[in-house]
Amino acid sequence: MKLIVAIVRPEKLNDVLEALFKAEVRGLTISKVMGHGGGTERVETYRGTTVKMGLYEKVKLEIGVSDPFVEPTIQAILSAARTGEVGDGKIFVLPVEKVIRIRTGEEDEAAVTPVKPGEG
Amino acid sequence: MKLIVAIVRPEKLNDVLEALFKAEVRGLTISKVMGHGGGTERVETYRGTTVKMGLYEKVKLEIGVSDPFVEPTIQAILSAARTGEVGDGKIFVLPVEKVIRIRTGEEDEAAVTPVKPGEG
Amino acid sequence: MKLIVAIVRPEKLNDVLEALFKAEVRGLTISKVMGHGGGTERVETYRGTTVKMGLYEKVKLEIGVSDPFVEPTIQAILSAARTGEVGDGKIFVLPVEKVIRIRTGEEDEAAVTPVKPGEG
Amino acid sequence: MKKRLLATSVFLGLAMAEGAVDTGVTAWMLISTALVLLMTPALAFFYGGLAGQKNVLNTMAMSFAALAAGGVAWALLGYSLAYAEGNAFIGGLGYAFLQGFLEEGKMVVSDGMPALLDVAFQGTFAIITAALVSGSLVGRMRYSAWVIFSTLWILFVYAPLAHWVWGDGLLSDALDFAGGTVVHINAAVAGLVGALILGPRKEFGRVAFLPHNIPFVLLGAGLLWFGWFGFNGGSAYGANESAALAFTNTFLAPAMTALVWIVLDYLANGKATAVGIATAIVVGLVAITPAAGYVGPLGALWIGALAAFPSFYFIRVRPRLGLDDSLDVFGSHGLAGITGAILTGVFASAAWGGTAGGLEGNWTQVLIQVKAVIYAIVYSAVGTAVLLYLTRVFVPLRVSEKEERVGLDSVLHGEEAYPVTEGAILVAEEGGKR
Amino acid sequence: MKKRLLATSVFLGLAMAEGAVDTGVTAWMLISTALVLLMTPALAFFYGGLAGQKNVLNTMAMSFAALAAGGVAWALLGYSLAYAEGNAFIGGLGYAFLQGFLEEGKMVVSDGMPALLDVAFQGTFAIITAALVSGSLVGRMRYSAWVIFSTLWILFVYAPLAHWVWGDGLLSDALDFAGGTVVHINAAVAGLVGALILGPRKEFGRVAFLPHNIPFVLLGAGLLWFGWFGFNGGSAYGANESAALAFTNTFLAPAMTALVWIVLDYLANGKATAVGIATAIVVGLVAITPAAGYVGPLGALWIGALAAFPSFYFIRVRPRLGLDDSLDVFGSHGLAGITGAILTGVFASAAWGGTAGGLEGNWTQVLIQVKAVIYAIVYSAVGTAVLLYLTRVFVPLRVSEKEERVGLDSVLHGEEAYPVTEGAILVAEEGGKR
Amino acid sequence: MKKRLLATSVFLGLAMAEGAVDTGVTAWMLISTALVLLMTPALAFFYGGLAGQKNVLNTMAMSFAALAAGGVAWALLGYSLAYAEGNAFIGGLGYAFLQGFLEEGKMVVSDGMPALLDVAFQGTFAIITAALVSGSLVGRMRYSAWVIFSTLWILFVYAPLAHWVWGDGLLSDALDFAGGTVVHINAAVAGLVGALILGPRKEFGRVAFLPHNIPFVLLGAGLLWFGWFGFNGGSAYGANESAALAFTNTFLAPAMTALVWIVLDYLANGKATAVGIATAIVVGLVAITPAAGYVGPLGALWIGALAAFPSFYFIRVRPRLGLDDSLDVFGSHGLAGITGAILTGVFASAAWGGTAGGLEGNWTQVLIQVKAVIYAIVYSAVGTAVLLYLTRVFVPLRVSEKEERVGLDSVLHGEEAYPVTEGAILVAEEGGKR
Ligand SMILES: Nc1ncnc2c1ncn2[C@@H]1O[C@H](COP(=O)(O)OP(=O)(O)O)[C@@H](O)[C@H]1O
Ligand SMILES: Nc1ncnc2c1ncn2[C@@H]1O[C@H](COP(=O)(O)OP(=O)(O)O)[C@@H](O)[C@H]1O
Ligand SMILES: Nc1ncnc2c1ncn2[C@@H]1O[C@H](COP(=O)(O)OP(=O)(O)O)[C@@H](O)[C@H]1O
Repeated sequence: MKLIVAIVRPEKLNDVLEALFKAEVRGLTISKVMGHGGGTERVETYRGTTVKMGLYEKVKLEIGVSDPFVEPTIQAILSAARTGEVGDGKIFVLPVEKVIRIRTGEEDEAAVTPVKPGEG
Repeated sequence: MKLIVAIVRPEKLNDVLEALFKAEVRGLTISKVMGHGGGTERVETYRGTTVKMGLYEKVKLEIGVSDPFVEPTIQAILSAARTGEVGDGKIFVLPVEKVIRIRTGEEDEAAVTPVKPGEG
Repeated sequence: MKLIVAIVRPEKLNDVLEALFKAEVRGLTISKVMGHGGGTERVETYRGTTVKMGLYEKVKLEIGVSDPFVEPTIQAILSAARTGEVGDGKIFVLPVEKVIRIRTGEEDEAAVTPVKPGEG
Repeated sequence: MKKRLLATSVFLGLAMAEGAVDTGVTAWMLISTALVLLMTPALAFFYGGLAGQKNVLNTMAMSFAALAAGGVAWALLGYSLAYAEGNAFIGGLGYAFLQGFLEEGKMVVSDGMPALLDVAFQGTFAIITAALVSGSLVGRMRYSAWVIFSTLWILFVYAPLAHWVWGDGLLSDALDFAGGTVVHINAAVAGLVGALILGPRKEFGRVAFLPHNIPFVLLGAGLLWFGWFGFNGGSAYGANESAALAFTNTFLAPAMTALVWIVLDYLANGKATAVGIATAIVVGLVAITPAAGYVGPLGALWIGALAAFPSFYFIRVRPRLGLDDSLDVFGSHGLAGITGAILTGVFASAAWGGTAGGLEGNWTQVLIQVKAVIYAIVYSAVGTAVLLYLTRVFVPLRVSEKEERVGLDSVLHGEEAYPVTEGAILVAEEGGKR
Repeated sequence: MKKRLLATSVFLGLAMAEGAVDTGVTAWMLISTALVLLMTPALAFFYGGLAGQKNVLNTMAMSFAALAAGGVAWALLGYSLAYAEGNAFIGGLGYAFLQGFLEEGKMVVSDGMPALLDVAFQGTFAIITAALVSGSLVGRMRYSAWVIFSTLWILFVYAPLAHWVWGDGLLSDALDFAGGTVVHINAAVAGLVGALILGPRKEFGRVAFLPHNIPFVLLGAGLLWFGWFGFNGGSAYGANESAALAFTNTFLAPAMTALVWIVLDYLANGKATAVGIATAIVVGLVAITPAAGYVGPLGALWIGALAAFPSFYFIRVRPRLGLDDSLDVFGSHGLAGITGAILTGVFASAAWGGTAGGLEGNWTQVLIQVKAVIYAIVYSAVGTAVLLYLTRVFVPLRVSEKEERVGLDSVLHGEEAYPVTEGAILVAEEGGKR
Repeated sequence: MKKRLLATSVFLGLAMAEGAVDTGVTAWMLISTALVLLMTPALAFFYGGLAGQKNVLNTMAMSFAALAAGGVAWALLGYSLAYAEGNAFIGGLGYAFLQGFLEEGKMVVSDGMPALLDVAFQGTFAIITAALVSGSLVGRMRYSAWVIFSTLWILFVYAPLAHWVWGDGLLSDALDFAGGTVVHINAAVAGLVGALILGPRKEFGRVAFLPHNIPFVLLGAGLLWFGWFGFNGGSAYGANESAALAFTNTFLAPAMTALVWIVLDYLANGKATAVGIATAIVVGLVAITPAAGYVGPLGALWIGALAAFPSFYFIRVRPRLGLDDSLDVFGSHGLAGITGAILTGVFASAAWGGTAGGLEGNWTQVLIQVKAVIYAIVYSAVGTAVLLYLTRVFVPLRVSEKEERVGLDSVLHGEEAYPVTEGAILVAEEGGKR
């Protein structure tokens, strides 16, 4: 089991979701984050206060996958999130010791296998 | 040391916090996230624009615990966060190499042992 | 490769960013989180509804670094984020199996080495 | 035509010819009408700010429904039921379908202003009254049920009560300058009854329902105060001494209520809350409404001060009574309305407003006020209950527990107040170019 | 001076002496002017709420630019081009640079009010019209281009058209009480042409553009309605029967439109949307604008009801036509303006408003209305295109694709609507004390 | 009674009988009062939007405190100190406790309107002036200290200064149509002195204080402009030529200031900021305030244009001067007030406003204006300092450094502007049903 953490551009999120869907990755969690990297800074001015904004809006995806899904997931993200310009983001693969589905208590592989619809 | 990452329903957060409190787990960090899983999609319409919203609001808890606390923490979350309907969320247990309490520089076990009150 | 996850006070973020910059750590991702720890609770009253707020605003930094950078990064955070009062936060060091730079597909060390400016 | 109209002109000793427009009076009544109309969007913000994140639009849309369906129903029928010649209980159909405002090919003028304008002026009162009721019901009511119920309620609860008090009906001896009884007590009782019939939100008492945006609450309060100058000042039906008195009292009373509330809040919590200040402004405005043109300015300050107490303490304990009057309509509008109605009888001043009150020796007026309050409470309670049960025949009143949890904005309106674009996938329809 | 002014006084049979101020009329025109001015910030909120998170300030600043540059240009030249004596196509320079409002050391009074006030009153119309246009262009236009274009547009598209209809120009037989043609059709056509010339946003059709704050949309709609009472009511140029009629119709029509829209929304989506209600209010207000003082109150209800249909259905399909009229100016203001203009000819009533319409046998009026609509569309389309191409000579009209993606608030204004303080690093400047 | 009142009627050559209400005048003064009252909630939004996320409610509640305590204090005592017969320095107690507005059992009418209304009209000026001061102090002042200080300030700084200028006091030869000196210079100097006495926020100069919601700033600016028409237009005390002139100038000047500001912003930053446009509108409104009824419309445009410069450049450098005038009250209201006061002496026109200014040869007027400015600055500075030190005897003026860091909404009001429901745990109280 791995946890794949990907930082991508917000405007690429929908493409990434679509690519993951095609790769049959269903479960994932996303959050709004701000990223700092090799990019330039924006300057903003509010009355006499001038500030440098070194942070850009990004979206973080966290995807728990069983080992055979790691490569396809990475490939899906890479293909959908890339623009080629600085700021495209990073993918981290973290080891996971255990995954549990809260609804059923199922563990590991079983916990990340999709189920029939309902409210998610 | 482990980092327990749990995705739960926002409306269950208070119950989870209470259960963790009873399990004597004090330190934790939460964030608002959006989750995609086996659930159905909502349709929203803004004038002529119709969109499918496949994401639901969830809350993520991150809890650094020493090994003896792993099981009680998981049990507390499982018991408090379960509704039995699709969308209850997941728990991930990640290995941690080191924990440091910034205030004191204490490491590992000492870093996650609660202290006397003050502003937190 | 490690992922350093640090929870710090929002008002210390700029100092932390500056310290990391001096330590030549460039890439990082931050998010707004709420933390619960050893601190006291706030009471708020909205008409007849009185609530205890046990959560304080914090900022989470996630920094993927190659091994030689782990110690300098931790030291930079510790020195910049400490106030000595309860609530200063924690640092977690997590093992990482792989890091990929989305823009180029570079992996691991290469993926976290800074590049020439552009939009980030 | 309306008692209020006649009363005012007689009081001022005017013998204004039917048929001559007074441009000053007309100007004031025009702008007053616009001011009162603005109160309903203002209320939408006051209520919407107090609502939780998932019910913001539903809460606001309830007020806007009153502007739509309620406004049309009022014009076509409600105005007539309130103000056309009828009996002591209800008006006739003389103005139904907007008839009766043209005579000999010219617009009827009455007491210095075109009579048609009164349909709009009074309509804005009917609308805000219905919108007020919604504050007790938010978070669980089905929108279709609300649209139907609120429209019926304007026709069969509001209009008759307006007739009783202002239309030469059975409470025409009560003093109610701008609607303390007709508007505020009426709305609050309806809200209370509605809250009881609907029952509390499923998570009431277990989960904290917090306001989602307190600046909106303050915006609502500020705009309500602004609009209320038309509500009370316009109820003088003239740009005269009575209007100036009503206006000045509408300036003084809420200032005093807010001051007292700040002190009570400090004493109780050690802190003056912003929601408290906004609430106090509304409470003071409600309390001065029946009294505005009848009491002197010192009387207004007293009424403002005294009205703070019942509302302040009731709102504090209300949630612990197990009563889910979601946004405290009864605590604000009901109690302040009752306090104001009774104190109008106490502080009314012959020199300022034409009628002596208790302090000037005429304690009977207080009894008349109490009677009117009781009649209004009973009528409003019964009428509201009947109409809610009637509505239930056609549509369920409440959403399901799960829908409550998901939030009414999404479930009933298919929208979110602050839409999230992350993960929003455009739906392509056939023939659509993407 | 203005036809509208003359027409009104003649209709009322008044023979008001030049030189005598009527305080009631003046009071009403003062407040009406303030109300119409408020409509532009209100529109900024209506549009700003509909805009995405990254273009909020730019969207709002476009409206505020009309208040700044547009207001000044109007006062110095536009008013004169519209209302000074000239020919059938354009006014003269008699009022240019604010000359002509003093005579023998006293302020000129005309029809009961100081003539200077008309510059401000009419100015607020010019401003809101230009601001309306921006709704079609947001999300891609360069701010400097907008400031230049909108100022020219007020002078050379709006002012001549106002002259044609209200300034004794070539459309002076058309009925346009408060600006259905001059304001709404004109703005909507300009927006449409602008959207076509600029082309769609780069991500149009691929990404969902969602409103960022729907309460702001409702606030905008509420304040627009409030201001519109001055827009329509003030266009009577008196505090009289005509004003009361225009006012009451402005109350009735949008209520009816909103009610019909709620029903249409239910039928189409199973849900009444809040954005829909806000849109409907604007649509109803637009539709009643040309008719306000010419039709009776039942006519107003009919116009309100009928106007819902074209706008409702067009707005639903618009995005699928590949037309990036970003905030549906054409769907709301264009179609409702056309519907209203034509129905004014149908429902005009001699008894209520002085002119008979089709239903009273005078079908010619409908033809006159259609003619005016066509002239306005053609003039506005051509004029707008010319001015946009002219502006392009000096500055590019659009931002780059990357700037669009980053967001115009940041790129064009160096600000964010809701600034993020995390990571904002104060820039020390030399000599600055930190 | 008030100099302003008398002056106006004399100028217009009216000999209005005491005792006769003019409905047009009364209508205009009623609505003007409502408009000025709205300015304080509007200011709460202007300031609240500029405040940081943790001090929003505190910032707004400071303005609302002026509406509560300030309004009551004004009615009971302040009005009398300003306008009752007294000496050159302060008014008497003739109107204290709202006495003196009834005579022979009837409401006193003066210059066409009920005299009581003037308490409310002038009260709204006192309130907004106190509220303006708060902008310099936000982010560190204890709320109880503010409530006490601002109330005393209205009584002992504002009221005397109003008396000097408008109450036949020692500056009665200065031209100050609607309060450039009494309101804006006064408030700005008080703010400056207050900021110096309190000292800067602890993190000032180290942390970037950014606005939290710029749409709120624009909403505030829009509503302020709207309300200002009552502020300036109502100060004519009539619905006449003077009101129309003041009104039109209030339309023209801020438009011009905003236009110039956009250009200056472009030149300085390459970008026109939205905060800048909002600021410019306020600056233009302030600058035209003393001049509104005294200068012609071209003069108003000049004043609007010229006023942009000092404010624009001062606000740019202010943070680097180490001066924590948190929301730039001095830069906006102080400098524009001074500029406006002096330019009133320059541009005053006998034909338009009754008094010749420098350009018409009467340069003495400029000296009179300068004298009034200096007197006002000195009195305001000294009075403010005295009252702040007096307040400090009873309560500390500032919160602690830690409280500043946590945020004043939470510390002083026990609330958050946008409450977070995550982790909010309902507190059960005894006897409470959960
Ligand atoms: N070492 C890192 N640790 C965590 N997040 C990072 C790291 N480096 C980059 N990121 C995230 O990825 C985003 C893009 O990185 P950046 O260096 O700007 O561009 P690129 O990856 O194209 O070289 C950043 O905004 C940040 O959110
Ligand atoms: N593989 C996964 N990786 C990360 N988060 C997941 C994953 N699967 C589910 N989640 C999170 O858990 C939530 C609930 O999951 P879902 O599959 O909808 O329901 P259930 O766990 O009850 O089957 C999702 O909304 C998402 O936030
Ligand atoms: N065990 C933990 N797991 C995750 N986050 C924690 C943990 N303990 C503390 N935190 C985070 O660190 C913050 C500060 O911790 P706290 O215990 O209040 O103070 P301190 O570290 O100074 O003793 C908390 O608000 C929370 O966000």
